[in-house]
Amino acid sequence: MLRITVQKALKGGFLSPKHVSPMLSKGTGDVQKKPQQIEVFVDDKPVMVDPGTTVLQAAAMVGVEIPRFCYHERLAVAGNCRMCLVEVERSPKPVAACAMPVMKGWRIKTNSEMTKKAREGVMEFLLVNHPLDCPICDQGGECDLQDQSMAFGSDRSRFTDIEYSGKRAVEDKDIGPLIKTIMTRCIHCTRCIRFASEVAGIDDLGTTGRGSDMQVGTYVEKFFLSELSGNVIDLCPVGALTSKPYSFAARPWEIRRTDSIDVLDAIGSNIVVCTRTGEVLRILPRVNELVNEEWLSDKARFAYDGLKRQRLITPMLRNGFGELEPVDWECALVSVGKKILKAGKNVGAIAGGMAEAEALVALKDLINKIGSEKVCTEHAYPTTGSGTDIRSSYLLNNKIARIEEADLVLLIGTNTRLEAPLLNSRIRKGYVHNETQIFVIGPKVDLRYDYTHLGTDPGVIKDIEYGKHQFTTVLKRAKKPVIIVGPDALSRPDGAGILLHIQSLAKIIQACVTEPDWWVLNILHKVAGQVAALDIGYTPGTKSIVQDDSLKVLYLLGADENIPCRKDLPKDCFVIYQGHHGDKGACMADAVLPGAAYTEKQATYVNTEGRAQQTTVAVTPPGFCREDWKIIRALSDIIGKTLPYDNLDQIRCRLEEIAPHLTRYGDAENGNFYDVSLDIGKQSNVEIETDPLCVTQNCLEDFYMTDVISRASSTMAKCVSAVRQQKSSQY
Amino acid sequence: MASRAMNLAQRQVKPILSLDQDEARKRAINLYRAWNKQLPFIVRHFDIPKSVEQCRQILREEFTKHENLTDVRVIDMLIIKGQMELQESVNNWKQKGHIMSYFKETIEPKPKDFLSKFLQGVD
Amino acid sequence: MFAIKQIGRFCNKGLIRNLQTTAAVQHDALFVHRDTAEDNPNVEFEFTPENQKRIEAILSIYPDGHKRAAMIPLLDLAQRQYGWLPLSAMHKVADILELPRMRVYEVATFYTMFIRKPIGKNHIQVCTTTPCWLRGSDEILQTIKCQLGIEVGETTKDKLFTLSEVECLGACVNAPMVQINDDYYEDLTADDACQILNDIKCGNKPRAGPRNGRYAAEPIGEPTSLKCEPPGPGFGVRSDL
Amino acid sequence: MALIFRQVIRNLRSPLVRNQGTARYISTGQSCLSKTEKPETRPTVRKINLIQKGQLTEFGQYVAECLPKYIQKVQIAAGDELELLVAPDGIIPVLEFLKDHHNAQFACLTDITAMDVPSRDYRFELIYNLLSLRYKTRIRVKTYTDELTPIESSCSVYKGSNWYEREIWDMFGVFFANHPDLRRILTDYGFQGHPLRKDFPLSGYVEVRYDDEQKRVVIEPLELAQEFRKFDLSAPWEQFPNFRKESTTEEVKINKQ
Repeated sequence: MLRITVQKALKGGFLSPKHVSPMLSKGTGDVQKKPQQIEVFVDDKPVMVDPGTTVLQAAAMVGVEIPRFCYHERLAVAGNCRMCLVEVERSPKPVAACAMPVMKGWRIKTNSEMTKKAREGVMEFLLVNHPLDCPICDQGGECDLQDQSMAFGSDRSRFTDIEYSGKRAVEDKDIGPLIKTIMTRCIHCTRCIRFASEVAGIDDLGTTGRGSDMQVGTYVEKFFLSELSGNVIDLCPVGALTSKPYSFAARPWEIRRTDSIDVLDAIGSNIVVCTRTGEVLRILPRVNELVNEEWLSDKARFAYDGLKRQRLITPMLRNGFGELEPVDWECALVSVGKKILKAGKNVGAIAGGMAEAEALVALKDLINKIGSEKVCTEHAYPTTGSGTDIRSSYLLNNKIARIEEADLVLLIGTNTRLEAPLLNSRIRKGYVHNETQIFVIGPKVDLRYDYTHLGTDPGVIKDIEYGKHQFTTVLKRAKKPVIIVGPDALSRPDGAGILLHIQSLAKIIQACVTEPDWWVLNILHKVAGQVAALDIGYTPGTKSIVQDDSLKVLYLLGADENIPCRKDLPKDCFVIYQGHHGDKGACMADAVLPGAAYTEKQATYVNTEGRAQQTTVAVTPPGFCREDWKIIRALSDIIGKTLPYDNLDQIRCRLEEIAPHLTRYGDAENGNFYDVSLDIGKQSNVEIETDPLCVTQNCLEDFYMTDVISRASSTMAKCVSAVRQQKSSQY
Repeated sequence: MASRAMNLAQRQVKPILSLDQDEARKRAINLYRAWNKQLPFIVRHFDIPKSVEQCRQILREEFTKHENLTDVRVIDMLIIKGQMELQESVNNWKQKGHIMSYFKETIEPKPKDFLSKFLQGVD
Repeated sequence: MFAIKQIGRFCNKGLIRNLQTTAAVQHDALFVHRDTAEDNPNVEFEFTPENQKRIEAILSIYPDGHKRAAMIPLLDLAQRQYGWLPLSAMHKVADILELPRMRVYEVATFYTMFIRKPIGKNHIQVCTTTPCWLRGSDEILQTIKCQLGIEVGETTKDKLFTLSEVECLGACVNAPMVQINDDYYEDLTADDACQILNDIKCGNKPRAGPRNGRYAAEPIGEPTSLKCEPPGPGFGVRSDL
Repeated sequence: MALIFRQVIRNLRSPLVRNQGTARYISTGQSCLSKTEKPETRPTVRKINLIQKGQLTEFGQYVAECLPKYIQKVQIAAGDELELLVAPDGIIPVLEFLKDHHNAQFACLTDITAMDVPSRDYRFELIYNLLSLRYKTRIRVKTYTDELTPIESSCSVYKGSNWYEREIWDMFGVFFANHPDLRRILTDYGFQGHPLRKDFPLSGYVEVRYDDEQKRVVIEPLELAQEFRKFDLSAPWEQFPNFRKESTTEEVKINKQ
């Protein structure tokens, strides 16, 4: 922690970063000439490692996992738990493996008598003050302390002090609606503190007091509010920090884990959905170095209780009294089918932000078969010029993982912290370890790192492009610059102009970049379905629907955010809502077809960098809910325009026909034709207006409830009220 | 017979009952006959709502299910199991439900086409 | 925590298991902040103009990028100015050093010499570690208790004295000793202790240092060693070298 | 070491031991004993009876010499348990020998069981556990077969094997030739399949329920109402590093003439 602030503060000082670099931790700076590897022996197995490798890492290379509590790969080394003590030959004392760099020819003994005894001793000291309340502890069964005391601890206790003075007791802290604290269980590994300070950028946690009175907490009564706060639950090796919504819900051996993808933002974080008896109990992150590392945003982690509330569980039709009345599938499909047949070609469809590629394809095929071309997404994106025809103009081309390598980041009209928390954590990582300079055009929002604000006027982009702004030279000098454009900047009426100018600016900057495969232009989306929808050929924005007076049937595929209201539609327009939550869309619908949420279907999503990933079925859909593409397929049967796919494989084949990258799961297909798209764009003539750039999510309370699932979640509601409460607090 | 089997063991695989296809065939026919003879008694003893003719049809189905088998030992194994079942039926060890399960009356056919699968909610 | 401590006190009488092992007598046993009338974030704290000059001087010692090293001097300055260290002073220091407040809390709670609750004008710290104890620190402590009518960890009603019991202050050679604010009073007897307290009560500042006539830590009477001039280089070395 | 040696000598001298058949071979078994490692002192680890191990080793060699045609391998499992691996054809002669030979007298058949290892050529392993009350020792005889190879019933040797073999027939589908009454013993009449085979699903193929309309029990293909519990008990740290080594079974050398 200290190291980081030091180097940050040094930036403006008399030392240039180059002078400092020898002081920095290894993840920094350019790759220098590779120094010679040195040989060490772990349990007599020889292994060649780079100089500076720690004993623990060297042991991991030969497959020996040294036990540890405080050490974590993604956090700074603390070296305070002492669990990783191992014997090194000819060293009088055991060394702390996590902090000690190996020397040439060291013989490390991870299973010797001394090592075993050291571990046993550390374990004994930890357990002196750790309560033995495993039966009522939520961490029980997935607790590092349990596992390691089982594997490395002594098999009997010498603790007899219980009669005399008892164990240490620490009062619990209230640090918000997500994290439950039982501080007596804390073993002072300080992982949570390091996470808060390094990754989340919220220095609210710390250690107070000293010696046996030391405790981890906030000192003052304050919530630990961050968009990434839930990760400290995973980091905590014991049951001191546990999930509040999941408390006392289940044991880890009872739950079933299903690998899946998060769809509440456009990052596509890899998750594990934990279920028991058809109920989602919690969501955990899954390691994917290319996307989310091992972090997860709070919305993705805790909004799952929204999957149980406000659900549409049965098909409904609006009856004579204007009320939605439950009906069975046959009846619903037949009456919807009749309306569609009657409407002829005057059918339009709007796809929502959480629609998956399968349903999008099925819906588009159906609408096209009827003879209409009006398929659009609810989130606008510039269509004039090259718009959505060329992938490079709507993708995060440089890929999420490489954002942390950037030495200059220009954010335009975006609040990455709330729109894509894990992208923001990458930028922060670069800021902390890599001296990344960050510039912002757009509203001044709290991003948890320092940045230079270049104004809110979109005209600045033009100035930079034409070299009229002094920032141009800074941008051109950068070795690895990226420009990240937010969704709110591009959904403006003059979005096409903004995009065009950013594209040509990116082209100018791209010419100065020597790094291979480094793309300056990066577009960030905020919903999970947008990229797939654009890939498949949906028109972004609902303009074409609103302007159409002859529209007879409007099909909403999970669209709830930016849909036209009843007034804007023709009077006799029949609105069909297909989705999983009763929200705005279902309210105005004449027919409701209940679909499955992302935990209930196997579905393809493409994240903002163009990476196709799939969710899997963790629980069966509740009630009469059906997978979305199947509903559309069944409807096509009813209206006599049967779609040619009956099962998932067949529809995936159809996906592949349209865009082969949609089924290459895990891979991100690169965008291309940057210049072509710019040239096409130049043919159109849209100018930038002077309204200041703004974003929809400004402060943390806007983060929690952004879609139907998180709006239905009571946990997210509690978070919002906690943020408000915190605002009125003095701390 | 066991001694004969022992002697032949060296030659190839050890036979279970029959030494060649013909013998297996003979055993199968014998088993079929025995069942067939027993059917009226089964109908009466178990008091099942089926006629002997219906039972005979089921019996034929059960045998023709395996008509393409050529491996003598597999046939033998099935004959042994068939005999066992017959014994269970003859001795009234079985109950009515066991006999009726041959008819598979309560098993509803799974929907085949997409729409009916969709409406019933089965994959 | 308060509740637990109380339970602890109750239990001690009835010999029931004590829940909290923290030394309850320490003046700063509580390591979380509780808003009180005297100590809450709304309490005004501002460094005096002289102290602001001192802050500048302190900060100038540390190179850029290491300004946070000035945290302890600044906290000490705040404590000297205010008498003790209120939360708002910590916030002030955090603002000056541009650090998260938590980093200041960590330091302020770690060091026992930062006193985070109201305290009397004179802080009497009686050393009771073994050398002092062997030389009669119990008696000193008892005398002070009687004289002031307070127990360890308490403050007199006139807010003049706060009594605490501390571990070794590094003056064992002059045991027994007490520290009052910044001054060490050493080689005490019970009478000395009374006299010192009375002096302070009268508003005088008694002379710090040993009370038995010694100048510092030399032997009583005359020196027993190192009496002659120090020998020059080459002393005790073989002549042939 | 010397202590054990002394004890062995003392045992040899005692009249009790001198008459015991299995103990007769100890005199030559000393070389084997002296090679073994130091005695186990840890309280939580089962102590291996080295004397008995020596006796069993000798006895195993003796049986293998007596029946060279049938015994394929002799091994000591779990420290001090003698196992004879026998060709399927030889199971009856071996059992007869073990039961009737004066130096064996394994007159009690404690158990017959089987094990299914689908990857093997002969997927089933049959395991006969015998007890000699006379000599207070146990022995295990193992043989092998597959789904279609009959194995000779041991009912002619041990009357008690009747139900054990019925159980194996029922659970694994191993056919025992010349069994007096080979029929199912545990499963329901009309049950299809052999439940202890590894390829038999944990949930079975059919479910049985009482049908109110039919007023009888019906048997239907399975539609699971409850999902399985999947236990994920992985921790990155090895819980029992002492058991990292391979199996404790050691082979006993047979002198083949």
